[in-house]
Amino acid sequence: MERVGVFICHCGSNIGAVVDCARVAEAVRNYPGVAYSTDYKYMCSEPGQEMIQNAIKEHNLNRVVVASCSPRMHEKTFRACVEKVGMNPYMFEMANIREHCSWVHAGKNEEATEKAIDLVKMAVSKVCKNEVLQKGHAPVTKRALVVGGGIAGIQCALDIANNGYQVDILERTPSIGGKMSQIDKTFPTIDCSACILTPKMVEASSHPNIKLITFAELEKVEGYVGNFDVTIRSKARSVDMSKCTGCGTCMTKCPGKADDEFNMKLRKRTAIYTPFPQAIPNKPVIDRESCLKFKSRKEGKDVCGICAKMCPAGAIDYEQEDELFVEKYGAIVMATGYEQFDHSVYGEYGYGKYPDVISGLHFERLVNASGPTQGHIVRPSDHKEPKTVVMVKCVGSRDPEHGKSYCSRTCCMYTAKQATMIRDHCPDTKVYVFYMDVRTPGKLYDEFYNRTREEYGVDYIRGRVSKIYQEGEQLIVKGEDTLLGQQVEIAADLVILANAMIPNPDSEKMAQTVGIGYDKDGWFTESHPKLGPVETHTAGVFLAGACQGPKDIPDSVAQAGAAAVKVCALLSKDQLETEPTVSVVDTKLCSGCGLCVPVCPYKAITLETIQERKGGKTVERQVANVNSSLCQGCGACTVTCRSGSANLKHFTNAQILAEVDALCQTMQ
Amino acid sequence: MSNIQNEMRAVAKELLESGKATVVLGWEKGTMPYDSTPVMIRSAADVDKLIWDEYCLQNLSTYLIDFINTEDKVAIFAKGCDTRAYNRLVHDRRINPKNSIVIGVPCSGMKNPKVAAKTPEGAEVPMANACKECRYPNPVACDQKIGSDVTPWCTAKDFSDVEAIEAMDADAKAAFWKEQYSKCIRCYACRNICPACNCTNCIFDQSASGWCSKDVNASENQFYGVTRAFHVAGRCIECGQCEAVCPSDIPIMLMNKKFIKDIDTLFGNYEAGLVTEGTTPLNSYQVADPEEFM
Amino acid sequence: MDYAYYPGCSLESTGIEFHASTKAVAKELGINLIEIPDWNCCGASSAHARGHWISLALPARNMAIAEAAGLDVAIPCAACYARSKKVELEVTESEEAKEKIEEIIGRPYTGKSKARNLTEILHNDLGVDAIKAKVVKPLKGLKVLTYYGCLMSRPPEIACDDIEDPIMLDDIMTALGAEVLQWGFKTECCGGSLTACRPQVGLDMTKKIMDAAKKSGADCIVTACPMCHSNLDMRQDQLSKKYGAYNIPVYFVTEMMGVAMGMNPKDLCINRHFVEAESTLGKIGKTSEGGEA
Amino acid sequence: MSNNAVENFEPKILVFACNWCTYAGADLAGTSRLQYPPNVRVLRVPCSCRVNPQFVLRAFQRGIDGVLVAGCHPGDCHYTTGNYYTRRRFLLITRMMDYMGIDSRRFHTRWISGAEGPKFQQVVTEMINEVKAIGPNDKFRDDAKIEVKAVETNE
Repeated sequence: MERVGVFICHCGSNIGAVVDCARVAEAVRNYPGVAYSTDYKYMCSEPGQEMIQNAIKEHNLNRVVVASCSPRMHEKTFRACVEKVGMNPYMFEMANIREHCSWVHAGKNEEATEKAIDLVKMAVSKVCKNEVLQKGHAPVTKRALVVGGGIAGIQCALDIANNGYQVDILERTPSIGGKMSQIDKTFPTIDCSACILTPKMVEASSHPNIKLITFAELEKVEGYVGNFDVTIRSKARSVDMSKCTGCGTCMTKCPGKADDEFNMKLRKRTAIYTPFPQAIPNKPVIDRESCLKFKSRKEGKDVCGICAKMCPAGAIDYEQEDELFVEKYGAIVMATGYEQFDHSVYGEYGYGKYPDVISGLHFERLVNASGPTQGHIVRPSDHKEPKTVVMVKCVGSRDPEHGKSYCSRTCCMYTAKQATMIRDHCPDTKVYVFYMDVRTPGKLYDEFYNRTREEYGVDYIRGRVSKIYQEGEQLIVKGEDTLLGQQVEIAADLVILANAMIPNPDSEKMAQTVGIGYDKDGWFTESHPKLGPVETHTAGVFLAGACQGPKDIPDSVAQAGAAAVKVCALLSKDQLETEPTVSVVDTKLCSGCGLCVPVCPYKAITLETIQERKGGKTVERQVANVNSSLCQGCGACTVTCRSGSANLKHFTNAQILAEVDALCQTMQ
Repeated sequence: MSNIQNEMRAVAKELLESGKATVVLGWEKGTMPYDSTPVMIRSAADVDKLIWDEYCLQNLSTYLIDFINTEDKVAIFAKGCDTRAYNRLVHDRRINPKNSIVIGVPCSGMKNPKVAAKTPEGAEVPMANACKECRYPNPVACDQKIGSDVTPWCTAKDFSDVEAIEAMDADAKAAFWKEQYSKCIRCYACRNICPACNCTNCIFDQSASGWCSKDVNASENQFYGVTRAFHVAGRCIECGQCEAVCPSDIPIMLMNKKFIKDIDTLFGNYEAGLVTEGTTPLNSYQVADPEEFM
Repeated sequence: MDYAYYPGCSLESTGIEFHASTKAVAKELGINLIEIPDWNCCGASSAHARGHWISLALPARNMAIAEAAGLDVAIPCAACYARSKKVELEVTESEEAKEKIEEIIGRPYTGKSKARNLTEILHNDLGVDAIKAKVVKPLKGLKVLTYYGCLMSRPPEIACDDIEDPIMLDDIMTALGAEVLQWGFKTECCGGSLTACRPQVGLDMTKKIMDAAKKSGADCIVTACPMCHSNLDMRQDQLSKKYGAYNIPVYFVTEMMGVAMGMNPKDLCINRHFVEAESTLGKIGKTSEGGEA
Repeated sequence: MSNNAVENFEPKILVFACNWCTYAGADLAGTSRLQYPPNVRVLRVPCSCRVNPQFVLRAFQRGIDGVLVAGCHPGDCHYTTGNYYTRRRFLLITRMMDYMGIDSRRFHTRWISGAEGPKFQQVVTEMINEVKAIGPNDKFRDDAKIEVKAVETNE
C-alpha cells in the first residue's frame, strides 16, 4: 500500500509569491496514494527536513514527494533527509515548481498554481511506482590524469602527487609550461614568470608520483568514474627519448626553418627543436612539416639527415610513428587552458596587416630577455625603439558583434603591467591606454593600476579606438576620449592590443571526447556556477584553470588545488558507490534478439546463455544481460527493446507512463 | 508448376528417408481451391500431400521458431520472401540455422486468395498485393534450390500508395486511419504471422505492464498499429503476410511501407532480410544523419 | 546584362563626367543601362532631414518604376545608392513600411527590384577579368589612391563592400594596370555635406584627406561618389589659397576605365574638372624616371 | 468547437526533457526568470533516447494537445550517442504522426542545451502559440477513456 507524503515548499517568496502552496497541498490531499500533504516556508531548511522526517514516522509514510526547486539543486539533500529516518532514498521524488513554474510564470498565479498541482500529481503517480534501489559498488583505479601541462595542470598534478597518488600529465606540445612560460613578468608583483614557473616544472618532472606524457593527444575516453580507460596518441617525436641526452647538438646545424610559435612567430626556429631553452622534457622533436627530410620524402626523395649525423647518442629516429596506448585512471582533470583571440577580424585595427599592431602575448615575447629581441622593446617592422605606444583594451572581449560577449578578466591587469614595463625599459616612451572600464578586483590589483597611472605616468584614455592606419612609419590611432567628449588622434610607433582569452579551437571536440559540457563560447562548464566550480556533470572529471573560463595565474593555481582535493577525495576511496538507476533485463520477457547490444555506448550489454525449464525439459537460450557497473543509465536499450524486457530502474516504462497518464487525467 | 511440385516431393522424400531431415514444412491443398495451407510432414509416405500452386502464399519460416529447442532437423520450402523472413529470424536469433534446411523455390507471384474467394471459379484472379511489388521472387539464400530463377518483375520499391496517403490533408488522413483501425478486432493475426514480430513476449500480451489495454477501439487499435509498425521498422521484409491474413482487410502494409520509404530517404536505401548479422536502421546511426531538430 | 539606370541629379550637374563616362564604359562592356523614365530626385542630401516617409517615398518611386519593368537598378551615385538601398531594405523587412510607402507613391514596390551600386555591378556582376579584357591602354606608371568616402561604406547594412577596408575600386584600378597605393583615408568622410553650413569644419576634413594624399606621393585620387568628387576636386583651390599648393586630380573610376579602354578623354569629360586632369594622363606608360615603362 | 472556445483554449503541452541538457536549459530559463506561458509540463528523463515513441502516442491517446521531445545537441550527449538514436527514431515517428493525420505542429523534437535557457523559452512559447491556434487535439484520442475519467473526476 503506497503511503505518499507530499511537501510543498514556498522557498520563501520564490515559489510562495506566485504559487498558492497551501492550495496545492490541499488539491493533492485526496489524490490516490497520498497519505499526508502539507506546505512549509523552506523545505530544505533544518526545520523543514525535520518536518518531513517526523511526518514519515507519524504517518507511516513509505514514499515522499517534495515540490520545490530543481532536483538538480536539492534532490541529494532530500534523499539524504528521508534516508536518515530509514526510508530508501529512491522512494523520493521531486516536483520542480520553482525553476519550471513560479520563476517563469510571474504574475500568473492562478495558472502557475494549476501547473504546480499537475507537476505534483505527476510526481506522486511516479513515486507510487518507485522501487527500493540499492547503490552498487565499483573499484577505483588509484591514478589520475591531468590533461594539459600549463600552470594549472602542473599545480594540480603536484598537489595530487604530494597526497601520495600517481598522476600523469598529458601535454600536446613537446614541453610542459603552457602559456605562463611565454609570459615575461607576472602582475601585480612583476616577478619573473619563468623564475616561479620553472622550479614547478622541474618538481613535476622529477616527482616520483608524476609521469609526463608530452607531445601526445587525448584520443578517446571510455569507462566511468573511478575506472576510465583513456586512449592516448603519443605523436611521433622522431627522437628516441630513451637515448636522447638533451645536449642540443642536433639543433645547431638543422637547415629546416619554421615560424617559432613559442615566440609568436617573431623569429624562426629550426625543424628539430625544443620550444624554449628551459623546456621539460628538454629533448627535441622534429617538426615534420618543416623538416627537409620529411618534406623531401613526400616528393619521393630522401635528403638531409644532418641531425642524425650530428647526434652523438644516435637518438634520431625518422621512422617513428604515432603510437596509441590505453591507460587506466580513476579521475581526470581538464587543464587545457586558453588561446589568444585573433584580432585580425577587426578592420578598425587593420585586419592584422600592420606589423606594428601586436597582441599582448607578442609583447611578452618582445620584452623577454630570452625572446627574439633579447628583451629590447622594439617595433617588429624595423626594430626601432617606439617613442609612443598605444595600448587598446577589450580587443575581442565584451564585443558580441565581432568577438566575445564576456570580459576576459586578465587584460586590465596585464595591460597595466605591460605599460609599466614599457616605461621601465624605455623611460622616454609615452604610453597611452584606451579602455572601456578598468576592472581590478584582486589583491593589490587596484593599487598596481593606480601606480601605473600616478608613478609611471601612463595616460589612460576612456574610449574606444575607431581606426588605426599607417602613415609613413607611424600608426595613426584615432579614437574618442569619452570623458572629455573629444576626438583623439595619436601618432604611435607601436600599438599593443589586449586580446581576449578564448577557448582552444578544439575545446568542443575535446569536451565531446571526454563527455563533459561546454558553453556557447566553448569553455568547459562546471557542474554548478557557484557550488560546483571545479566539478563537471560527468562524475570523476574535474576542471582546473582557464579551460573553464578566463582566469589569471593566481585563480588558475587556486582552482588547480581545489580540483586536486576533489581528485584525492575520489582516489582515497577503495570502492565507489554507483548509481542503481541502471538498465535491467527481464529475462522472462527477453527473446535474446540482441538488437540492444550495439546500441549501448558503454558495451554494458552482452548476450548470455541461460537455462530454463520448458515443456518438462531444461532448455538453453540466450538473453541480454546488463553489466550494472558499466551501465550509466541512458535508456537507449529500453526503446530498442520491443518487448519491454529492458527497463531502466527509476525511470521505468511504468513510471513514465504513470506520469503521462497523471498529467493527461488532470486535463478534463 | 507441376514439375516443381514433383521435385518438392522427391526432395522431401529423400530428406526424410535419408534422415537428413525429420520434418519437412511445405504446403498442402486446403478445403477451397484458393486455399493452400501449411503442412508438416514427418513421414516419407506423406510427401504426396505436398503441393505447389499459385496459392502457396503463406510464409513458413515463422514456424521454425517452434523448433528452436527441439531435436528436429527441419526442412522448409522457401520462396524469395520466405528466405528474407528466414534471414530476419536468424538475425533475431529466433531460429537455429544449424537445424534447418532451406530449400529455395523461385516464385512467379502468388494469387490473392481474398479476391479469389469472391471471384467466380475460372475467372482471372489478380496477384496478391505484396507479390505485385515483389523484388525478390528468387531465394536470397538457401541450402538447395529447386526450379530455375525467374526474372523479377519489379526492380524498385513502389511507394505510390503511400504517397497517395501523404498527399491527403490531415483530417482526411486521420479519418482514413480511424476508419481502417475501427475495423480491427485485435486478433493479432498480423503479429502472429509476421517474421519480424517474433518476440517471445509481445508487449500487447502484457496488459499489466501499463503499455496497452485490451480495449478494442479506434484509439487503442491505432496505438497497436503504429507501435507494431514501429517495432518492425527497418526489419520488415515486405512479405505482406500481415495484410494478407487480416480478417478486417486493414491495409497494414501501408504503415510498414511508410517507414520503409522514410528510412530509405532519410538514412539511405535499406533492404531488410538480406543478411543475418550487423545492425538495422534503428539500432544504428550516422553522425551525418539528417538534422531537423535544431 | 540589362539594368535600369538611375543617374540622379548630381550626374546631370556637378557629376556630369560620371554620367558621360559611365554611359561610354557601360556600352563598351556590354552593360545595357536603361534609364528609368520620368525619374525623380532621390532626396539624398536633404529629404531625410525633412521627414522619414518622404525620404523613403522619393527613391521608392524610382525603384517601383524599375520593378514594374522587372529590372534591378544600377546607381552610380553613392548617395542615391544609399537612399535607394535603404528603401529596398525597409520594404523587404517591414510589411507595414511597405504598405505605407506604396500608399504614398501610389504604386506597388515589393523590394524585388534591388538597388545596385554601379561599382558593385562592375566588380561583382561583370568581374575584373572582363574589365581587364577590354583594356587597350594599361594605366602603367600611374600611382592612384582609391577613395570610397562614407556613403559607399556606411552604414554596414547598406555597404556593398568591406566597411573598414573596401577593395572594389582597388581591384578595378589594379585590373586597369594602375599602381594602387595604400593609405588610411579610404572611407574617411570628406566633409561634403558641411561645406555649405559649416564651411571651415568641412574644409578641415577635406584638408586632412588631401594632406595625406600629398604625402603618399600619388598622382591622383579615384572615387565613385559625385559628392566626394566635387568636394575634393573643387575645394583644392580654396585649400591652396589658405594653406599652400594642392594640385591632385580626382577621377571617377569610370573615367579611368574609359581612358584604359582607349577612349578620348574629352568624350569622358575629363577636360571639365576643376583641378586640371588631362596632363596627369600623360604619365601613363612612363616610369617614374621619365622613360617608357 | 466554436471559435470562442478555441479562443479561450489553453492547451497542455508535455515536454520530455533530458536531464543533462534540456532540463538544465529549462532550469536556466527559470534562474534567468525568462517568462513563458504556463501550458507546459516537463517530464524528466535521463536522456532523450529514453523516450519511447509509445510514450508520445500514449499522451496523444489520453488527450494531450502537444508533445515536445528535447535533448542535447548531437555530439553533446552526456551518454555520447543517445541522441543519435533519438534523432533516427523521431525523424521517423514525426513523419508517421503526420501520416496518421496528427497535425505536425503538435509534435516536435528539438535540441536544447543546458546553456540555452532562452531557446527553451522560445521553443515552448512558439509551440504553445501554434497549438493554441489550431485548437484541442481530437486525433488519436481515446475518447471513451477520457470521458470515463471525466465522470470520475467530477464526482
